[in-house]
Amino acid sequence: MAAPETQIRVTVNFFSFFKELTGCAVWAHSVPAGTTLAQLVDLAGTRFPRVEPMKRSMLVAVGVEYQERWYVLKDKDEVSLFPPVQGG
Amino acid sequence: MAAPETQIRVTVNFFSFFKELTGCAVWAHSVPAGTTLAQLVDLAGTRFPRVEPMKRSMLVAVGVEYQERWYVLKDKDEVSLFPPVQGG
Amino acid sequence: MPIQRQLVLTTERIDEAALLGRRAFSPGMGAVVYFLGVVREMENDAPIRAIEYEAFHKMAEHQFNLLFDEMAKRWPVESVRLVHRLGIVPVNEPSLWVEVTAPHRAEAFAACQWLIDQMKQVVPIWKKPVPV
Amino acid sequence: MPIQRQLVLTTERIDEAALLGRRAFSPGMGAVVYFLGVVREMENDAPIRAIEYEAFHKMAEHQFNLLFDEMAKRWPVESVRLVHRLGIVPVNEPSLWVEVTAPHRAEAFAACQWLIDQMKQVVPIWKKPVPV
Repeated sequence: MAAPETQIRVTVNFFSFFKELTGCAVWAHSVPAGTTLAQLVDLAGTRFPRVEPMKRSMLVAVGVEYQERWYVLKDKDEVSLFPPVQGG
Repeated sequence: MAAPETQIRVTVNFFSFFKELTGCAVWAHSVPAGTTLAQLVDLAGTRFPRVEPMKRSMLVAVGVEYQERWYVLKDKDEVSLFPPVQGG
Repeated sequence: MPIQRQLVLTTERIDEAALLGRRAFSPGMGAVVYFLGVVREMENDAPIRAIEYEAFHKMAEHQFNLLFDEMAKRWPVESVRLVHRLGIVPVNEPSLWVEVTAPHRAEAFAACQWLIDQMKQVVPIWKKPVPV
Repeated sequence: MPIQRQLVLTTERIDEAALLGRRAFSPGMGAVVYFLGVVREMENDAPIRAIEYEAFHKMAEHQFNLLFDEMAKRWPVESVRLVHRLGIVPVNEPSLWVEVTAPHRAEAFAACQWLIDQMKQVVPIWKKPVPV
């Protein structure tokens, strides 16, 4: 019998109008070890269909750093998904 | 007998280190009608030899406007001769 | 030389007079450039009452500090101070105050403009118009 | 629209706080850029105590006004205020204060820099270092 797939816990923060689109500020979710940010973004798009069309322009951070989509998630990573920034 | 040449009166103000070079702030001078600024600048260079080498970079105004060297002087014109400006 | 920096993200009004009073200025510095961004009465051609600013606070601070580091590498800036107001900012009140001091004018202007341009690319702050 | 303008050539200290207090600002304006030029401790690699500024006052005023006219043609600037101190300006004190307000940041920065660049070409003001 195959060993059960190891799961890791990540939290996903939504900011700006992504909160309205998802109806959610923080989404805690378990994903298989080895999951990339790109895959997590896809999962978010499936779970929250209204952010799906935003995937192209979406900015993605882990902790306080921007990360590329090929970034491999670690347990307890705090991911943030948000639209283009508009400070000033 | 030829009519005496008509003379006009002009004043020449010196600014910045031109005052030191000439030892003079305001030079009142008579010149023949038809004299151009270029000719006046030459006269100033002859009268005050230490400004002679400054003729190239010298700025020249009549009243509060810069004027080209071909400008023909009028009676009572107030001419100003000064080095490149350095405000700020 | 490390750049002197002050960063404030606050829901309080930006008090320019108090900020001026706290300016430190060494005798080698010849230029100070300030920028003040003010909420305009129209946003996307519609009249508004205010703009509400939201920040991902801890990431915004980190990203500002990365920008300050990069600025110090590019220009001989002595100090940078930046205040960004958050929450509801009424029309005609400032949302952003930036001050850059440097030995000469050109570098102070260049650094200040670069910082604001970069901020608008990477610092996680968003705005939402509040209709009249 | 005519540009609002204020020009002061003075031997008195530049009072930034007082100048800030007198800023008029209409609701269409989104950007204010200030520049402050400060006397540095070195001039041409020699230490100085101050710089003495001399102006051909009435021509300086006229030339500044020509620049303000031209600025208004080039950019949608709402107001410009400029104070140039004359006489002895000690090290670490400002000799020049400029403020430009405009609807947007880019034009406010461009207009302010252009004005200072032009001033240094045409406005009859000169400086003389005062050695320590």
